[in-house]
Parts: sequence; C-alpha cells; structure tokens
Amino acid sequence: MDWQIFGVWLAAFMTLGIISFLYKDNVFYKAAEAIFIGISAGYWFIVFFWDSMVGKFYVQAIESPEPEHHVWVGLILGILMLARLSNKVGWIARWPLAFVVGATAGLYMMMFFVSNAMVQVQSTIMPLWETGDGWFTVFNNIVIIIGVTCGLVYFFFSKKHEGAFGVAAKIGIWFLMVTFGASFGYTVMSRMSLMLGRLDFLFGTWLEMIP
Amino acid sequence: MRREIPLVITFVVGVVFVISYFIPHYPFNEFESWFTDWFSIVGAFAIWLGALNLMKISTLKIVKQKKDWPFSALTIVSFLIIVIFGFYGGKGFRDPGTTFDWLYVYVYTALSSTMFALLAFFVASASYRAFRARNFEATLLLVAAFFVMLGRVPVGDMITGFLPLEYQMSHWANWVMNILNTAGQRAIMIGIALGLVSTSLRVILGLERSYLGGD
Amino acid sequence: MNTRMKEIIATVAIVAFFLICKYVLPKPLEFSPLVSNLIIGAMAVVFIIILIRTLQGKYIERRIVFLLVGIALLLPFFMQFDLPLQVSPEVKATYDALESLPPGSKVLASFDYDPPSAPELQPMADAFMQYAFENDLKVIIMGLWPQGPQQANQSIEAAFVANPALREKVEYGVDYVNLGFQAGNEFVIVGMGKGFRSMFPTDMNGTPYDSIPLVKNITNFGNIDFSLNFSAGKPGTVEWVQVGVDRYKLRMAAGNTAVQAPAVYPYLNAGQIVGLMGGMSGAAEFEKITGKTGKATTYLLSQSSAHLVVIGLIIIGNVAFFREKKGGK
Amino acid sequence: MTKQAILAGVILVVLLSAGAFGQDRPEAVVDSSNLTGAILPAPVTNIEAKNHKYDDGERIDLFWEKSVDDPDNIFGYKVYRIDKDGASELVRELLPGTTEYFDEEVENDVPYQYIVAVVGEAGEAPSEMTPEVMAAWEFFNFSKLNILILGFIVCGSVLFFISSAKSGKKLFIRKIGGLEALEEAVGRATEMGRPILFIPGILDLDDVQTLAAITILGKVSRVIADYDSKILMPVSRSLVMTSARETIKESYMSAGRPDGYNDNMVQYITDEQFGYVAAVNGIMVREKPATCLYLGAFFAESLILAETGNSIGAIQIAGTARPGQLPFFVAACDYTLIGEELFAASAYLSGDPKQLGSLKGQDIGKIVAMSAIILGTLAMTFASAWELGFMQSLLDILNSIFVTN
Repeated sequence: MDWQIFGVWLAAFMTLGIISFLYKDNVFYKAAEAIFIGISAGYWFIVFFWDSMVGKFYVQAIESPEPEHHVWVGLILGILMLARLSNKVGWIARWPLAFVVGATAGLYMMMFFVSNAMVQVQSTIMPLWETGDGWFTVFNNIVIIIGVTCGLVYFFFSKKHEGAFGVAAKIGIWFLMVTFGASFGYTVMSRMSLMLGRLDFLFGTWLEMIP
Repeated sequence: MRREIPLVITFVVGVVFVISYFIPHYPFNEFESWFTDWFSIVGAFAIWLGALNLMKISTLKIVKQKKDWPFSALTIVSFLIIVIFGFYGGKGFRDPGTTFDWLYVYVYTALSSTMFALLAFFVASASYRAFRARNFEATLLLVAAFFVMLGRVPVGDMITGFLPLEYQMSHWANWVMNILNTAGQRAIMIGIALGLVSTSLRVILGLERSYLGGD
Repeated sequence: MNTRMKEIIATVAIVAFFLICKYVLPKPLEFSPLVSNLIIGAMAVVFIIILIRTLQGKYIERRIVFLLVGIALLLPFFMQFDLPLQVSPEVKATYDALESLPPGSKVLASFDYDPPSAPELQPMADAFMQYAFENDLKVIIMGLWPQGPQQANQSIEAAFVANPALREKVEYGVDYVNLGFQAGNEFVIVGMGKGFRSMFPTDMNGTPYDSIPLVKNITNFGNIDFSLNFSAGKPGTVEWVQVGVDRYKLRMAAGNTAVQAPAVYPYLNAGQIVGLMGGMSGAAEFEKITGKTGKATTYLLSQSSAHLVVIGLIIIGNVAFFREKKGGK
Repeated sequence: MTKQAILAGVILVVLLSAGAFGQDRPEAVVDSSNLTGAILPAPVTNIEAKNHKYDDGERIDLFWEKSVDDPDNIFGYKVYRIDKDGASELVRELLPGTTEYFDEEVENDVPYQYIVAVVGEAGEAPSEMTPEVMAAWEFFNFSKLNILILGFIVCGSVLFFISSAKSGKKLFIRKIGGLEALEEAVGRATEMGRPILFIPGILDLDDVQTLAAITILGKVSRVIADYDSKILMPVSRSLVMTSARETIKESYMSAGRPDGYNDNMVQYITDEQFGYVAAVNGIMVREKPATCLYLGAFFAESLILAETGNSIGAIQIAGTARPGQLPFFVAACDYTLIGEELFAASAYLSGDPKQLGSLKGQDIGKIVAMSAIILGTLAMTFASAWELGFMQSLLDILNSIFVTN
C-alpha cells in the first residue's frame, strides 16, 4: 500500500469529519476532535522532549565537554511543576510557577515599556511643517498625532469626558473604531485564507481537480 | 512558608531581569542567562504537565465510564501513537519520510487546520446576522473594514479601475492601515504597555498574588 | 420525511458528490470564460434572492450561508482571470531590504507558526527560501513554535521542487541550517542575545553547534545581517521586535498572518521593522515582486470572491436591519 | 594615593602603546607579496577601533570605510587582532561591502590593536594599525538612564496612588458608560420576565479579565437579586464556577433574599472551547435570554456567541481586553467595554485600592506620553519651520528623554 495515497485519503476524511460540525455536532466531529487533542498533546510532548530536554538540557548538563551545572536547578524546578498532578503536594508547584511569573513580569516590564510605550511616543513626535516629504506627509502626521493623543484621552480615567476633553475622547473613539475596522477586515481575510488552504487540499491534493 | 517562598522567588527573579537591563555585567548578566536557561526547561515541563493532565482526566473519564468516554479513549490512543513514533524516531524523528512526519502532515495538519478553518464560515454567518451599523461608531468600523477588505484584494482595484493608479482602492487601504490604523493601534499599545508595567510591578512587589491561587 | 431520513439522504449525496469529483469529472477542471461569467451571474442572482427573502423578514438559515461561502471560495479555483495586483510599500520595503544584502549575508529566519496559519505564511516562506538560495543568502532557520522547523523543511523542499538546480547547489550546514525549536518563548530571544550556542547547543538533528560550518562563528545577533520572521501570534513578531530589535539591534522584516498584521503596523512606522507582509495579500505581493509565483497568487481570486460575499452579507443584513428599525418606529 | 596610581597606570599604558607604535608592523600579519603581478587593491581608510560602551567589557567595535576597489576587484576583508606581545591573529574573514566588525573574543582590560586587510587577486593590502584599545567594563548602562528615570516616574506614581488609596483617600474615576447600560439591560430583562445570560470568558481565574468579570458579576447579581430576575451562567472552568457561585450567593444574602439563590444558576459545561460554545448556543436558543453579557477573555467563540444572541433578539453587552475579538464585539453588541475600560469598570465597582491606584498611576503615564507628543511636535514644527534655536533645544531634550538606542 502506498502510504502517501493512504495519508491523503485519511486527511481528507478527517477534514470532512471536522467540517461536518457546520451541520451539527456529530460523532465524526467528536472523533476527529478527540484525535486532534491527543495528537497535538503528543506532538508537543515529543518536540519538547527532543528539542528542549535532549537538545538543550542533556547537551548542556551532561554531554558538553564543559558541563554547566546550573541547568540542574531548572530541571528541579521543572519536576516540581509536575507536583500539580497531585492534590497533596500540589502546593509546591507554586515555586516554579512563581519563577515563571517573576521572570515574565521582570522581562515584560522592560520590553513593553521600551518598545510599546517609549519608542511609540518618540516616533509620534513629527513635524507639522513641510520638511521635504510633501504636504501630504504633513497631513498624515497631523492625523497620526491627533489619533494617538485622542486615543489616549479616551483611555484616561481621571477626568470626566466633558467639554474639550469630551470632544477629544470622542475623536479618540472614532480612531479606535477605524482601527477595529481594519482589524476586522484583516481578520476576515485571515479566516477565509485558512479555509482556502483546506479547500485547496480537498479539491487539489485529494481530488486533483484544481489546475 | 507556603506563601512566602513563592513571593521571594518572584521578587528576586523579577528584579534580576529588570536590573540586568540596566547593569550589563556580573553578576546580573550571569543570573539572567541562568534564568533564561531555566525558563526554557521549566517551559518544557509546563507543556508536559498539560499533556499528563490531559491523560489523567481522560483516564478518569474512562474509568468512571462518564458520558462520551470512548472519545477519551481515542484521545489517549492517538497521544500514545504519536509519542511512541516520536521516541522511536530518535533525534531525527521528524525528518521528511519518517512516520512521525507522516502523522504530522496527514493527521495533525489536516485536523488542526480544519479546526481553525471553520471560523471562515462563522465569520460569514455572523456578517449576515450580527454585524450591524447600529450607531455611528459601528458604522465607522464597518466602513473601514470594507475599505480594507476590498483594497487588499485585486477586486478592489478592478472596481476602482477607472481612477488613476494612485487613487485606486489598494492605495486607500494602504492609507487606512499606515495612518489611521497606526494611530489607533499606537494609542492602544501605549495604554497596554502602561498597564503591563503596573501589573508587573505589583507582581514583583508581591502586591498581586492572584496567580498563586486560593488559600 | 423525518430528520433522520433527510440526514441519511444528505450524507449519501455528499459521498456521491465527492466520488463523482474524484472519479468522473475531468482533471484538472477548468471553466471556460463563458461558464465562469455564468457562475458569477448566478451568484449575483442568489444574492438578490437572499436580499429579498431577508427584507421579507425571513432570514436564511445558517447552513445555507455556510454552503454559499463554501461555493464562493471553491469555484474561483477553476476560473481563469488576470488580476491586477499592486505591490504595497511595506512588501516592497521587505523585498528591497533583501535585495540590498550582498551574497553570503547571514539571514536568520524564525518560523513561528503552525499548520493552521500555513495557507498565509507558507507561500511567503516558500518564496523567501527560493529567493535566498538563488541569491546566495545563508539562511539560519529556527522556530519559537514547535511546528516551525518542520514547516521550514517543507519550504526548503518547495524551493527545491520549484528550482531543481538548487538541490545540487545548496548544501546543508554551509548554505542553510535548521536549528530546530526551543522552548521559552521570548526568553529564547533573550538567551540568543547572550549567545546562540546556549539556546541551540545542537541543530535540529543533534549535530553540535560548533561543528556546523555556517554557524560555528556566529556568537549572537551581532553576526546576523538580517532577520525575517514568519509569525502567527505569540511568540512572534512582537517579541522579536521587543527583544531582538530594540534590545539587540537586529535588523528585521516580518511576514504575519492577517489577524496579527494590523497590530504590527506601529512597529513598521516607527522603523522598528523595515518591512511587513500581511496575510494572503502580502504573500501574493511578495510572490509577485520576487517573481516566484506560487499558491498565494492562485488563491487571490477565491480570496476576492470571499471578501465580496462577506461584504454582500453585511450589506444585506444591514439593509434588513434599517428596514426593521424604520418599521419598528 | 589612588590618583597617583591611576596617573602611573596611564603613563605606563601610554609608554607601552608608544612602544607598540615604535615597533615595525609585524611581518607575519599579512602576506602582501605580489605573486601574480596584478595590482594590490586599495586599502581601507579611516579605520577606527572603539570599546563597546556599557557592556561587560567583552566587545570591541571596529569601523572603517571600504576600499575603493570594493566590490569589483576584491574578494573580501580580513580582520587581524594584535595583542600586546605583538602576536597577530586572523579573527574573521568578511564579505565585500562590510564596513564594521564587532570583536567579541577579547579579554577584559587587555590592550589590542587591529588591522583590516583587503584581499584581492594580487594578495592582501593591509590598513594602518589602529591605536590600542581595551574592552572596558562599565558599572551602569548610562545610555539607558532615561528609561530608568521614566520607569521610576510611572512605577512611583502607581505605588503612590495605591498607598494613598489604601490610606482611605478617595480617588476619582470617571463613570464608565457601559456600567449604566449594564443596569438598564438587567432592568429590561426583568420587565420582559426573561433571564439574563452571563458569560465570564473562557479562561481560568488566573486571568485578570476573568477576575474583572467576577467583580462586575457581583454588581450585576446584586441588581438581579433586587429585581428578583433570573440569571444563567454557563462556565467553562470549574474554579470559575466555584467563585461565581460564591459571588452570586453573597449578592442574594446582602439583598436580604438568601432563599432566592440556588446553585443551578451557575453551571460548569466543559473546558473544550467549541464544545462549550455549542452548549451555550443551545441554552441561548432554548431559554431565550433578554440580555446577554460577555465579559472576560474571549477567543474565536466571540462571534458565534454574538451571532446567536442577535438571532434571539437579546440586548448584548460585551467587554474584553483581547484586541483580536474587540472588533467583532463592537460590530455585534449593543455596548462594548473596550480594553482597559473593563478593568476600570471593575476598579470602579470594587473600590479595590490596588486596582484604583494602578489605574491612576497609568493615567500619569498617559499624561507624560501625551504631553511629550504635543510638546515635541510643537518644538519640532517650530524648529523646522522657523528654525527657532530654543525650540530645537527643547526638541533635543525631549529626544534625549525618549531615545532608546
């Protein structure tokens, strides 16, 4: 038996099984979903085993000519994580969890502050005067500056939205709406692309109808 | 003790990451690379925890003969199959041509892609039944969405084909994305960044403890 | 006839449909321009019927909408139209950045996506791989998503199929290397800033880092000339910008799924990334500008038709909504 | 004493480097013998070696201007490092077009010199030798001082407001529009005699959005208890179920109607995303709630829920901080709490000092951002339009505050 042809048929069957959910929840969908959950958990399990445990930990801690001993601490923290599976000693899993949360908080604090706040503020500072890029650029600069400032006003909670401040907040929400519209359009594009990929598989790879 | 030790760990680790951003040398750079190595290993165990938990729940379901238990059995079997082939394959387990790769291409890819592809249909049906220009804001949203949806595919330029090239739909979409969208996203971004800074600060200082759970 | 009967008949009909497609219909199937235009006309008529029904207050059923979308996505695959496609400035910037790299430059390509996002990102990756190999760029592949390195292998294979001469020319370990996946999300990038070796002690197949000619002299981002990131979410472009670009001064461009792309525009306009390819349209534009026409270009017609259907459905729904509102008052 | 030592050290280094200069260029460094009779390529010019600032003393940066024969007549560049004993080492071969190299294989506080040679067909054309340079160690990265100061301002104001809220000071938070809408919607369901559906997202209790949703649930269930209307709350996490039950029970107690509460108000369905959505859809179609509230962390299920809610004619109010789902909620719901508004609503309702203080502290950050943008823009505009000197200096100051590299 040719495994490739069998694979294509199997994949087609599974694809249709999941699509059948559109009609209603049914046994094919449930079976496909169950397989999906198992396969994807297994996939992650294996890749993490080979790439992280063998490819990194084992090489660094044991195989390397100059073993690094500190990674053993990481291993212990990791094993403590598995304590969660038990109700009795589950509390000890908080130690690795605290490590993860602390590391993430420390790193995010700097990452987001610099890249998403400071750099963005700095690059919003633009001239409202022609400096060689044409007046359309100036117009665009004005739009961006108004958009960012008014958007920030909308998310400002220490003052009532009234008077000039209220107007700014209103303009801010309009900008946010256009932004959401752009995301909306892009998300639709994305979702449709995903389905196109599946149809290409069904009617191209499997049924061989697509030129 | 059950509460204090995690708080100390969070504090020390968080502070090291912040300080090593400013002070580039020993001992902070050393600690930072240690912690980075540990994080990678703990991350792997977190995934295993998820997988083992799934096995635990599925097994319990089968043992207690709960509703839909045969599907749990299916989950366990498919988990075991891919894990066995993964271990068996050695370091080159996912090279093209291996059984693991076959499972990836024909089972995993088919299932995961189709699962998400269903959303295409839900978006369409919600477009018909739910997305309404019920006020000025929602109208603005939908109009911007139209510009982008038309401008990002050739059909937009076909519809506006009578206009000069630089006034066609795709240029309008470019403008919406690069100017209006950038402005709005930037405001959101700055807001989220400040929110993250204050949350992280609370976590590091131990003012925020909800991640530790109850008791 | 009860529901059970109906369902059985429908199932039989679906199976029959696929069997006919597989064994009866000509392969490949191509519609003549006349048939294509007739189909487009028929779709327009269907929409008018839906509009009328909706205005009468009879909303059509969800499943019919599903079917309609399926048809609108599928049929354009068999039609032949020449589509105008204008390359957007952000895609052109990506291409220009690649063009400016002298042969032998080291490009770090991070594959941060999984199969569901492959329809959008794989065409970009395929075109990039072929371009890189043809222009003698040295590619260092890695993944922050476990599936990434495997998707990269598919891209390499696609490049070899598109240009068979490359199979002889390109050598693993010298012209490209696949470092595989590493756990730890953005912390992997932090670690790579200190040294690639510590995060990837071996490549995907267990070869030690120091015995791979291409990378043995690479310590960290300082030795990388350019980076391209294919990203479907977190961790992805945002994390690469925050750590790789802003902290370690990496020069980078990104290919994103359409869902993620709008949030990346501020980085583009702040100069944190030099170029951006967003979603299927970005992929098609990149294929066009590199001249490596592939899947994305063939999807464009279906993509267009899907957008029109969604816009049509929103308009119909809203027309009915305003009519109801008027009637209600 | 120390001063003298430093002085002595400096003199020593100067002498040593002078000695190094005095030496002949090491013969072994480059092979410039002209074998083929072809002409040697032009050497690079303006070569400069610098200590890389603000690191652990582990890197020397090398810059030069490329040879005029680049790229047509050369094969590339070779970088040589000469240590204090005069021994040279080839550190890297580089491609044509390169104008910089960062040497990270140096030792801390050891003097080095460099030569960059252009490699052509005829051999190698060496550059001048650079003056001695050492990779030095700096205590603090002063190029990031501004980040530290700004960070202190934001973090400091968060902490300040948290402590002042804790000490009982009343902090003003503007009214959130969605909260009024929330109350109206509950009232409407009561009038119609139909239930209210509350979905707290699909993430667990460790997500802040879920926590905010539970806080708002406290308020909503209080109104429900007062009006004696009915609430339906299918959830996808067992922990969320427990805490939601407690919250609703408390509301009924404080409304003086403990008998009105029962556990069936909150039901755990399943952790599985689509399975959960299918079940919620079923409940919606069967029970026809008049009001649907979606507050918390949502993923792809957002539009499926909103669509079903719309088809049964319910009033829908949503709130999430997940940007990907906000567009769908805004388009499909009657009112949406956008991003931070969800947290602000929760802070407003709970009066929790931690939340209120953070919100206020973030507002300070926003004031800084907004004023920097406005001031900077004005300064830049005036500086570029009329070349006003003091505006240029203001701009320079602002730039130095926000510069990140």
